Amino acid sequence: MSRIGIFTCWCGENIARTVDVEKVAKAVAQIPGVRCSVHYKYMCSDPGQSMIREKIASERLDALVVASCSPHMHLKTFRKAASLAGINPYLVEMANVREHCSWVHHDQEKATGKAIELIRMSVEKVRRNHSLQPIKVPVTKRALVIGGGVAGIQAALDIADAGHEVVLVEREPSIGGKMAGLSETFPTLDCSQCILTPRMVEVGQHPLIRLYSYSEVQSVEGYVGNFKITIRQKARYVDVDKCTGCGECWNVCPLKKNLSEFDFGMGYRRAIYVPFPQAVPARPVIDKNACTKLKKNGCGLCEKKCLAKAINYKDQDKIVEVSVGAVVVATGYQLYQITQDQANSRLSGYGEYGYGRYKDVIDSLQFERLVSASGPTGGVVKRPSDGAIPKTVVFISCVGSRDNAKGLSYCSKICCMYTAKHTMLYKHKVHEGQAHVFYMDIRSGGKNYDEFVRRAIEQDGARYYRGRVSKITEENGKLIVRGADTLAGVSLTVQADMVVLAAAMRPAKGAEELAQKLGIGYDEFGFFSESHPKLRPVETNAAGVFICGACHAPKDIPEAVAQASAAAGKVQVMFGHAEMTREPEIAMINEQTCAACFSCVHTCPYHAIEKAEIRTPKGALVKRTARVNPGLCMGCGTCVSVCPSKSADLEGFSEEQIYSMVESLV
Amino acid sequence: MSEVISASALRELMRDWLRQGKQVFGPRQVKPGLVLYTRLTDPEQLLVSGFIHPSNSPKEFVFPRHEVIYSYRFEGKDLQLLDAPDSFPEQIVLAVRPCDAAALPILDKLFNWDFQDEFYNRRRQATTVVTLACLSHDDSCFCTSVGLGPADPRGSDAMLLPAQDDEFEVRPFTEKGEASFSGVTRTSSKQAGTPSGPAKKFDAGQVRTYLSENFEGPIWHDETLHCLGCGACAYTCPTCHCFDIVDEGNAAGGIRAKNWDSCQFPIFSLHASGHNPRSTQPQRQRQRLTHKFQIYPEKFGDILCTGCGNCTRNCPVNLGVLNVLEAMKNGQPL
Amino acid sequence: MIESLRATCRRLLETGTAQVVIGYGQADPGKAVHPVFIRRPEDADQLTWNDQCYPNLVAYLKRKEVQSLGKAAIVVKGCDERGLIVLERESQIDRGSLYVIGIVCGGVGNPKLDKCKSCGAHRPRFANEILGESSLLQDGVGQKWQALEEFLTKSPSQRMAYWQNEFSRCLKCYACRQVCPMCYCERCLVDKNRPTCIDTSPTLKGNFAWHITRAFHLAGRCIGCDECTRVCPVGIDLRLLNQSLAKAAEEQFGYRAGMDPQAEPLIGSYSLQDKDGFIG
Amino acid sequence: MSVPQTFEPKIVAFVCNWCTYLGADLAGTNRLEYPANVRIIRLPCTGRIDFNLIIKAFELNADAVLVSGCHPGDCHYTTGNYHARRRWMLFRELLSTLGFDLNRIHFTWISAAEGKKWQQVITEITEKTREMGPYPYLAIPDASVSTVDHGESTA
Repeated sequence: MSRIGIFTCWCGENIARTVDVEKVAKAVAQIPGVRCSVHYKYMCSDPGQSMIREKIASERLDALVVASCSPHMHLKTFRKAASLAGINPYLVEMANVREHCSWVHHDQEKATGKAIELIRMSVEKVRRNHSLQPIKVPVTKRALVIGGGVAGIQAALDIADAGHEVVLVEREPSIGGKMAGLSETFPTLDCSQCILTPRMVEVGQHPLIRLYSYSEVQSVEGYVGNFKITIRQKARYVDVDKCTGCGECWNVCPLKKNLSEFDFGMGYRRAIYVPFPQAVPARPVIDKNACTKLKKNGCGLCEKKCLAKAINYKDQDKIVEVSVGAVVVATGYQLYQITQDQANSRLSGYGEYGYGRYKDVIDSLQFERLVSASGPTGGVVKRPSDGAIPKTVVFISCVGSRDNAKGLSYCSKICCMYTAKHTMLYKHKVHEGQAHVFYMDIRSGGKNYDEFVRRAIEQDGARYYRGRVSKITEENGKLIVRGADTLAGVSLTVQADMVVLAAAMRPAKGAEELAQKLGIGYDEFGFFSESHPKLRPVETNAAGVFICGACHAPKDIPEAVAQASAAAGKVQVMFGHAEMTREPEIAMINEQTCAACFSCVHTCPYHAIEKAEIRTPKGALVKRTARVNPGLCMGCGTCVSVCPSKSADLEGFSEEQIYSMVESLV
Repeated sequence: MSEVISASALRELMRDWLRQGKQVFGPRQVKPGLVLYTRLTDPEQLLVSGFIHPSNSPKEFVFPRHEVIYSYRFEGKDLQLLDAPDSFPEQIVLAVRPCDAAALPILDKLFNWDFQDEFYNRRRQATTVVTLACLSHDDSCFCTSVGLGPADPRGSDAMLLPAQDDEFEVRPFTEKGEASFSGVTRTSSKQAGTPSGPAKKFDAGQVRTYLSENFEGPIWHDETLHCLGCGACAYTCPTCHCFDIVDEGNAAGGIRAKNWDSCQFPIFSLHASGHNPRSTQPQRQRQRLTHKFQIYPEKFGDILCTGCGNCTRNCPVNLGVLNVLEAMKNGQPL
Repeated sequence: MIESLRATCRRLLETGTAQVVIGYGQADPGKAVHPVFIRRPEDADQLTWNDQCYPNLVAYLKRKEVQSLGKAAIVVKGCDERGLIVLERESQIDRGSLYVIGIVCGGVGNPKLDKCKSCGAHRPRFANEILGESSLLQDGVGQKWQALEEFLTKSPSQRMAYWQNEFSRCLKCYACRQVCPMCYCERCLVDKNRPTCIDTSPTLKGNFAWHITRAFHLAGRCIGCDECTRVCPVGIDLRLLNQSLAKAAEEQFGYRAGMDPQAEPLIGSYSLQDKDGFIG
Repeated sequence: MSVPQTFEPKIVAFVCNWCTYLGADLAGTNRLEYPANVRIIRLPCTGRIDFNLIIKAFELNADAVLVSGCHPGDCHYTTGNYHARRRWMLFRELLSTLGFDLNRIHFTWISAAEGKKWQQVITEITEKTREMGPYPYLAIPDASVSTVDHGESTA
């Protein structure tokens, strides 16, 4: 590049206050290869940009350096301006003379000198830039949605309604997720199933949605626009297509005493069962650990009863391969398993609450089933131990949340709200009953949320104590709850019939393994990481993989749904074009000099480099070489550092560019 | 009758030279088992016995391995050229082996036959070469096979021949040599014996014929396949003189320099197209041998080899000019 | 022992197991030992074995001229064999098509080289065939890093002065690179311009850049054959640099190049446990 | 060593685009003042920062070099900084054996949120380096490396 234009910005006073912009513009004009050097109040403004375009034309510039703010702020802006004037956008570099200079230095002479050097560096770099064309990747217009809870359902339906095929994978026998088990939802107290089940049916019937229930994602290959997904369909022992869901089979199954997963152990199911009446698909599954036929070749009643001949005891796991262009992850959450999770060193606490030891100490999801009209007790609040109606119920919030010592540092966000809801639902069912709540803070931000909590306290008379419970013991059928009311400054003991623990929200089991398969990031707790907390909240670091719902962080239904639609929207943007374009600033291999040690193949975080062979037309092997897959490369440049012969290089940050920048610092 | 100088007087003379600001070079024990021609800053550093041949050659005192030929600096948009220094202090290279000294007249021709290399010539003019005749030799030595010998005067301004009682007979051959030792020697009745060199190992004429007839002969592949392609032979050879021109610089300016190069490096003959006319190591070895014993003699008259044996001594895999020449003689591979 | 070596060589060539046997040869007992490439059974008698067999012949496997001779058999000492393992890990050799004649080695040199005193691999482990059972040298205890540890008693500025001294002698003849079995790049970084990462000039600057690069490119790869040090015509003790990295690899990562064929390359892999106390 | 009154250390910082560069941006946004001696070279990831670059910076008379990127676990490219960390662990050993002044080369993790840390790090490095004076990485300037002047080996 020999006709470089330099455009130095005042940024109003922001730069000009400490950097002598005119002096800078004059000085850098002297750099060899610089054709023109001008300055202006606001380069990013319309007049500023049109000034750039005019100069490009009048001076026949072939590369630009804009000395203004951080490239993170305006590089895209100026690249666009350049391309409008017919210059390849990748022939534009910025010198950050604001964030890295004028804003952090007060000595005008030094700041001005530094600005000149920063610009010289950028000039030396841009001199060696290459014109680059965005990389086009063909897109398979089919999406994979992992998880059939409310978020997954929302995302699947949005994408399908936009006219794109969706493959929905759900681990459980039915979609619906946690929400299907909830009684009523805050702050409106409308019945959860009444809202959700129609959506579930829509999914089941949608011509563009292929549902794989009782299935898991086994492996993920390929890259954005072109993923190859392997799905394992777990053996169901029931042919979903033949089965009519008539129910004969489970009605005759003699094994009645299997704890129901759907009821969180509060109720029972048969060995062959549908998790709940409104299940989608409304098809049973056989629990191979319970069924006597599968265990010791006994029984076999269900097969005899089945007119559709849908029962198949020889059923095996099936492997299905699908190719998709995008993935939406909506794997949701699980509750902090108060007894089981103690194995995990970080989660050491809460033995003192006697969960698992005292039958009548239950967690919040179990309580949801207890108050649910479709629950094991038909919506009558009976305590597990003796089926008596509890007259006093203690609700403890923040069990595991906001507790660095024994639990998890974060706030599970929804517990305050559902605990308030629980006290109300309880009161509505047991009018003479009294609800007591031990809380740390009440976090009720959200539309009509605080009003809702106030209602629980003021109308439904829940007693709220700001304080922790230190111990729960059992004395002749009563649970003695010892705690503190820090506002009253007294210690406090409640004799309760039942205790409900608002346990923390944690990522679903296997979240980290899935993240590794997908190559997306996750935090110390296993929640998936978005690629930018503000601006890219549903994207991940793996192009084409989006996240929504509680797998990202604790959140309530409206948020999960909103995020799901956002993810679906992102997928639709991708599917809006036959090809998607990717940043061309990626790695390249000089295949002539590559020694084929494949260190880069080893190191690449994205498995974007493959072993390749160069052969003559006749097929004789000339040499082996590493080769970059432009669809996968994210441009980190780690390959460049590990390449001993520097046959690997990175567009946009090439060896020549970087060395010349260093060499300009003499 | 002869002129002699005692070892102590010689060191005294060195001291004078150093005092006069002359640069003095000579063999020196750099570390156990390693003798190199180096710059000497103290007469005690001079080594005059107990070694056959230093691992390097004195050519670099007139033909440095790295020599800046000019530098440049950016002044704004224009470029300022700066000449490299081309005047050099007077220097005396002491106790040089006759084989190494004999290489200098050979190099003189190379650096002056078409273009006159001022850097070389000025250094050469500033240099006085005082050789030290060889009393012993090793298997690698073959000066006698290329028409030289342990006390051959070629390239010497003066020669020291070890005599009895820690004395050296001084034989000046040029005015420079005369001047260097005038007034510091004493006349002695003793005469240093003429040392005997290694037995003749091959006939240079036959070698030349062989080369002209065996360009495609099997000997190259058979004898030189184990050459690793390093430059240890060329860089310690007193006559090898290939160089490369490199530019090294940055945004402020830079230099253009002349660096040693070796025909044994694969990239020595690599074309920009990627084609390499000498693509295998045997071909590069053939080039080296042919250049030394056929091409150079045909062009300049001299064999481009003085039999110092450094190529054999310094070869990582015991390959040297001599092994190949001997293989030619008895016509069959080792 | 030499006879069985020659017999093996004959057998391999006659049966066509190999088209060339890379070994050590000697014109006659007095003469110097050098690498030979035996292609005809009748030449097998050129092969020899003694304590002058210094070169690591593995270095020849990377050479096109040698590759063009066809299927190879190679004579290796236990230490040389470590080179084969690294090269295989770096997909430079196809171990399947290579016949390895391992020689149990009592150490080379007279007196024995330092590396032999703490070798730990006198007996090849993965060779197709193992010859000789020379009385094994006892591995010297604690001798392994002796040279390095002595050197490290110097102060940093003394060390810098030492290396400036040493590198000022470097001719850039690249014997260290050419003799190294691990240096197989077709275009060495030092020969790359645009940009010039390493000045080619044999100036102190260029020499430092070269030797730092050479040593670091061997991090986790150097098998300690010390050939670079043996062949340096101006006696630069490159072993110290290689050892400082080998020692770090062993002490910080429990890693020894070329010992475990399954081991992940040291550079190119990572562990969450890697210590970063030095990172602020 | 005599330090000229006007000595202003030259500090070259190789930083990753996603954490430290943004951290430096944040320092700017928050107007956190620090010495003007640092020159930032932006690379996508610490994984891209090669030891040859560090040497080159010293060759060009950098008085100190800073290499900085995302904290472990935060890498924008998931593992680039882990690879970098391992390389640095080994590279420091080599530099130490060569007698490099390890007070001249600094490694830090600075996140996009740590503008304050950037300010502190740069201030500390600048002041420390100012005290130490210039760093002629090769005390013998090239010109005087007479190829014919072989010093006595101290080995």
